[in-house]
Amino acid sequence: MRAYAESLPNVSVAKTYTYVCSEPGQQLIRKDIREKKLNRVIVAACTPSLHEPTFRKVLEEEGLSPYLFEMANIREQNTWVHMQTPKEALELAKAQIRMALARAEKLEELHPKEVKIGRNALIIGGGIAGISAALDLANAGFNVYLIEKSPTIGGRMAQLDKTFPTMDCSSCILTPKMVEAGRHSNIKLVTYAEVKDVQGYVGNFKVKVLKRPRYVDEKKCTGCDECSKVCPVEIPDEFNAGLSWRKAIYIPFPQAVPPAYVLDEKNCLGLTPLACAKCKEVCEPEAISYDQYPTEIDLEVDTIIVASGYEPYNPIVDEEYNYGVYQNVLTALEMERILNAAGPTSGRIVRPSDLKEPRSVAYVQCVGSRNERRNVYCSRICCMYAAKQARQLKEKHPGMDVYVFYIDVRAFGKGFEEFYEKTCREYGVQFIRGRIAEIDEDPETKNLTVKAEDTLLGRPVELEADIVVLSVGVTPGQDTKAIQNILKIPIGADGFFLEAHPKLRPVDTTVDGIFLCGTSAGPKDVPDTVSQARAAASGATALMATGKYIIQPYFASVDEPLCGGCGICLPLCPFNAIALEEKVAKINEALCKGCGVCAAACPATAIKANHFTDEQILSQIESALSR
Amino acid sequence: MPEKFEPYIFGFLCNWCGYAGADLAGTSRIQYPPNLRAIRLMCSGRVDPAFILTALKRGADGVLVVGCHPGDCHYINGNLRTERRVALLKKMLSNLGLDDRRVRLEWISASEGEKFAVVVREFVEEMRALGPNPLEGNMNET
Amino acid sequence: MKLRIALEGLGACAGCEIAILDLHEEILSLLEDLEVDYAPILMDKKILNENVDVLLLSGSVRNKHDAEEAVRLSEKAKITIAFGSCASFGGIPGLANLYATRELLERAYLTTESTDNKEGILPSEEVPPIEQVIKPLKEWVEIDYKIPGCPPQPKMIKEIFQMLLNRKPVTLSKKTVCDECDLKREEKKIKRILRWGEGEPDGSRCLLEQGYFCAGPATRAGCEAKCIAALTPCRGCMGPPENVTDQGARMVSAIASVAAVDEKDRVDPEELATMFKDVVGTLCRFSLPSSIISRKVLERKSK
Amino acid sequence: MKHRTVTIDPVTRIEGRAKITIWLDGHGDVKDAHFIVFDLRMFEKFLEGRPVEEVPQIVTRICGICPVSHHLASAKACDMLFDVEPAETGTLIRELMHMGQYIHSHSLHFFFLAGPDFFTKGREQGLLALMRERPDLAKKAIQVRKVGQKIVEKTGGRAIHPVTALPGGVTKRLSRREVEEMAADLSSVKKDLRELVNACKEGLLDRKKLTLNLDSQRSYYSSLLNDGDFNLYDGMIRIITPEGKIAEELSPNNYLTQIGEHVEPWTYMKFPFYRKAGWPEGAYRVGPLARLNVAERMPTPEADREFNEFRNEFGKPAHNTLLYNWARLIELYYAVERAKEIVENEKIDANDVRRAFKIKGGQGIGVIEAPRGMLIHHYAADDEGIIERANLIVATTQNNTHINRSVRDVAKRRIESGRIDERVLNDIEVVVRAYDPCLSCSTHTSDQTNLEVTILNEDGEPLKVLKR
Repeated sequence: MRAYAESLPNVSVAKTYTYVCSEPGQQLIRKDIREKKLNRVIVAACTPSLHEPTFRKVLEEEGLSPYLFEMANIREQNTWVHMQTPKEALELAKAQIRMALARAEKLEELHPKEVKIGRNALIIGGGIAGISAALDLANAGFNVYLIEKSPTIGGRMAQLDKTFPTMDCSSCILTPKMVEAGRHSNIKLVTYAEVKDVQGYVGNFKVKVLKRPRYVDEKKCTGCDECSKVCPVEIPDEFNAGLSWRKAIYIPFPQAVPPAYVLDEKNCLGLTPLACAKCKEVCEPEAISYDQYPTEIDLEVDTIIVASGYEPYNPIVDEEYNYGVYQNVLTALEMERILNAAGPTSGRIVRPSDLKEPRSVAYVQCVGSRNERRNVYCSRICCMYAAKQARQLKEKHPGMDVYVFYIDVRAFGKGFEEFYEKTCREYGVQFIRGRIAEIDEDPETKNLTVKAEDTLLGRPVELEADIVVLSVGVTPGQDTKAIQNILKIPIGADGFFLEAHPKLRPVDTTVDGIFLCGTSAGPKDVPDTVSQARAAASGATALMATGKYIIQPYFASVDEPLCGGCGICLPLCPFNAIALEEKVAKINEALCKGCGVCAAACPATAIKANHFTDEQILSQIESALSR
Repeated sequence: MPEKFEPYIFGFLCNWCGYAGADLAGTSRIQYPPNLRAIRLMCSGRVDPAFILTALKRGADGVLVVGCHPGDCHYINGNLRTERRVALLKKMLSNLGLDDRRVRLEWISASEGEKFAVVVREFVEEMRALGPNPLEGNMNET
Repeated sequence: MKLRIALEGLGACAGCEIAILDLHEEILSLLEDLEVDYAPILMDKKILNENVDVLLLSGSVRNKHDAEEAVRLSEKAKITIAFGSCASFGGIPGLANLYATRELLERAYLTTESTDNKEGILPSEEVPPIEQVIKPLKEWVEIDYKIPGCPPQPKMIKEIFQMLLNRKPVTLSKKTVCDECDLKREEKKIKRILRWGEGEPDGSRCLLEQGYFCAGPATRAGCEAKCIAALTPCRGCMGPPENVTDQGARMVSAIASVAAVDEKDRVDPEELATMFKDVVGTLCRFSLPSSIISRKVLERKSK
Repeated sequence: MKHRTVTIDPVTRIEGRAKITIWLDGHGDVKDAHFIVFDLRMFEKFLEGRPVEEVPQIVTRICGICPVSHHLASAKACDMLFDVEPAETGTLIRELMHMGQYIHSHSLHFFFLAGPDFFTKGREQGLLALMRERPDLAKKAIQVRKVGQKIVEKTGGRAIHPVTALPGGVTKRLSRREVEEMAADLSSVKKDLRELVNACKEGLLDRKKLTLNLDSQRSYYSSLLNDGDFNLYDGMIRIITPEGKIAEELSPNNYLTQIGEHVEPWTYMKFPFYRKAGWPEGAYRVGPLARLNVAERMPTPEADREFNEFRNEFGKPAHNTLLYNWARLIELYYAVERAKEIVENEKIDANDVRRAFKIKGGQGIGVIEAPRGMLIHHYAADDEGIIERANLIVATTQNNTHINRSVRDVAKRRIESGRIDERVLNDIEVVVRAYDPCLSCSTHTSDQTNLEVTILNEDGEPLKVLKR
């Protein structure tokens, strides 16, 4: 083998060594590079995925480009798999060395590229995920722009009454975080605003944010509520899941951050021309101004964290539940608001049809989840929130009958199983395994009859309930598609953003410098959301902390005089690294990951896949099949 | 009678799945015939039909392209691009009078060492049955 | 001293020579600096027995006579130019490579419906024997430049003559037809390949994006994208761009790569292949003889 | 048969794309002569497997001089195959394209190639001679041809190998501006044409004796005809006897019933004939002379005037081969006049350029009058619209028999008892050129044949080789 290798043209020295990856083995290479003035090194040994980095380092330290190194994998892909055919294995090994040499001859001097990266992060979404990530980054000394679509941060968690399995009050733990985020000197909060466009790449994102007019000066507003009192418009209150009313000028909830009112332009009687203007008349601090317009804010950021949240499943499409038809069929979020002391009923449990206290409540699990027709995935939170709400109902009214119809109970988290067990055993909530067939309403009493099959006992069940609560699942946020188009990050089959790798890079996206967290990436509960948010913050920190960012030189490049600007390559790039400028494709090196799909497709061969060039590959093919 | 015909197979393996699967076959000591000469590319999406044609022209009796399973591509969908290229190329090869079984696309993940060995074994047998590549420059011709 | 040139067409259609004539009155001024030593189309032949500066050879080598003629003439020229796509890449006559010589001759002289040939005569006396395979001219003689086009456009011809007159190397645009095409490009995502003439194309948008196969992306610039301007997709007559060996393979790669792969409108690979009714005849129409696999091969029976 | 055994390597010792071999008998008189065409490209075969709608663009490459004829004959065959009536304006554009080609092709032949035989003096002939001796005429000739090519480019997308015709019409409509440009060009060319034609006619008449005496072939003639009217784009096939009587009038779709092709082993060009008369008696001629012999009148005024003058002068049918040149001039008039009529048609820039078609199987036959004569394209396709069989009968092929006969007859006149008159080469060339044999169409390559004449003795040994 050694003699064969040495006999090949351009080979100035060939040596054998038992463990060439060991320190003495590396020394051997160093010595030859220095003494024999080598400009290419080939190691025929194990798979490059083990020691390619080791040997590259040797070259680099000897002043050669680390990419002038090539390995012939004669172990994993030869001797270990061709043990019975030593003669043929030897021939193959020779071919592998020829191929490595053919490639090495064509290798080009490449150097990793360094780009500068600053200290600014953009976070899209001001729920618990966005807030947690923002605080971590801000505390680490980075500048954060926290963009929230609604008038206040807080997100879905602000609507929750208590959180499982600890039963702590949701707003009690959330509000301090909101306030902290609102006050932090490193966090610039931009509410009532949306990201409209993002261009560029890690270390150089150019962001356009559209801020909608609030018509109320956040700094001047004292929250006195005088404006709201005089406002003649009443519309369903989103915060209370539509169970109460709010005015056109309002504050979403008392703990809102920023703690300022907002004029809901869509529902106001009219600003142009001014139709009512009562609120302005009563505003003592003169915080209200009708002359506000949407403003565009340009930001330059280095990293982006997506925390755009989720949308509760809307069961109106499922006929069997008659949600929206029968008044006493509620969603779990509506029940959450009813349970809340600051909610529409001030925590008194009543049913919507007659505002009477229910004697029995039935929960229907997996609404919109684990269903071929809707969403196949498990929404992960419904089992536990149903158990939690059931327990809350029992706490308030121990005599109430509470049933939960389930497929199976998934109590996988820390303390979940214990919580579920206790809810059954100590609180007497009845869990019935079975999917419901239909819900009927008595038109007079508005009482409901739930028909189901108990699949454990194998017999039909029919029971009366004053309220049926649908445990609705988690679905992708309304803005997911829009954000995908802006950030060019992929969405999975379930409609949520896709992580770069489900296990090893769970908060990265395929675009460098853009991270995911919370329910924008899939259903999860508060603790998981927060840990993921902090993981995303850590990912962004790791990028920004050193002030520089290394790009592998595998990126593709365009030989411009050859490019006709056909645009074939553009849609192929999964990272949107290619753009057409003046009928010439331009590749953004920082976005390119070096897969080479564009080079293979370029009909003019104008695109070169560095380190995997046509020349290199073709010479490998030629040498493989020649003797 | 000439000696038993041993087909040459040229392989294009993607770094993340095919190549890793081949390595796993190695570490698991799963044996397969020594007729494959393979190179590593970052993604099966780098496989240019011209490479496959060149390998055939230079005498490869079969060409094996290995990528990640759909949905697992390290680069999202490079494998799907190549899937379509290979399908169209196969039609072109048939038009040109070559048996399109000479080009084979397989999805083999990094954990499928066994599958890698099986695929190579099967492909070599198939090509053995098919006989030498009839193109000029076939190295198996005397 | 005037530049002395010679023109000769081998097996071809004479379109390349007509293309020179299509310089119209500009020929007159060209002739002030240029002496046509030998050009059957323009003038009665003199025997080319002296050296000329430039020989423009068009057409393909279909028979032994063409081959010898190419060799004989190029020996007398300082610069030999493969003029037009037949000489450069094989051209449309190269599609004959999809058939065996016997099949070609039998169709032409025996089985065509109007042919009356009970004796089964195939021309074989006094005529030069046919070459089995069409190859580009460079396989026969050493070529200094390839001038693509079926035929080369007069504007390009004029530029080439200017370069030759200035004793400069002949250089052409290395870009593709897309560079010269004015249709607007939106997104290349192909859901289906339409036959030419199916449906009503939008005359302002890239034809490929509308599902009409257009070889422009893998075809060298220089034709001014005239076909596309006449609302007809490119069929690749300018041959492959400078660095491309196999125009058909490039087009296979490009088209297949932009076939839709999103969840919603995914083009099945097999379906994609069936959308093309004639892969080689469409994608390699002008360049089969210079493609990697340049002719039809027959699988041998296994021994 | 002895001469056939003589091996003369036909390749190394000749210069041209075709060669002529003359056999002498024991007395040194001409026994036979062959006009041997070397090249072949076999489109008939490799059209198989191509989608029907692609064929009009492929067959243009049969000929770079008359690509429009192939393009349109093919498109007509495709119309029939896909059962689609071409759009009205589309048909006008096609015919206009065809007239553009006639202007180019006929002026190329007459002013650049054949004509100078008659009105230049030098030994060197062709365009260069015309430029030297009559630069004024040369410039005008170039202008006339340019106008033709410009029309082809506007209607066909490109001047050479146009692309716009497809089943059901053409792809591109004409803009008003394009129509006006063409109208202006055609008006200006009419004046130039008159001047050129007069000069040519003088030349022709000057050498009237030569013109009429050099060669005469009593033959059948065949061309398209529309109710007795001369027509280049469409019509019925009429075949007339050497006496000028109508032998046959048939729909192009029935061409196979009356047209057969004979094969000889010594040339790649076939020999079509009129079946009822049989081979070789039924060999017929096509092209300008045939069209004028077959036609009863010309439908445009100036052409008709010229036509009547021609007929009065030479009778019907006119058999003198050199009158092909004269006939070509008359057709040039027609092409300019007809083109003008079309551009003045108010529908020429309408939107109605193409009709939708459905892909299907079937047969399609398209026949058109190419500049050099009748051109037949015939395809059969499968249900997916893929060509299964193609048959092409091109213009010059149909003159093959008579080109051979003309060569033989001229040779007989110039070679007697072993005495070879050196003028034989010149005369053969003049007569062959009259046919304007487009050998690229009929298998071959360049428009201009370069002749080498090999004269063999009775033992088949080369006696003399004449070249130019």
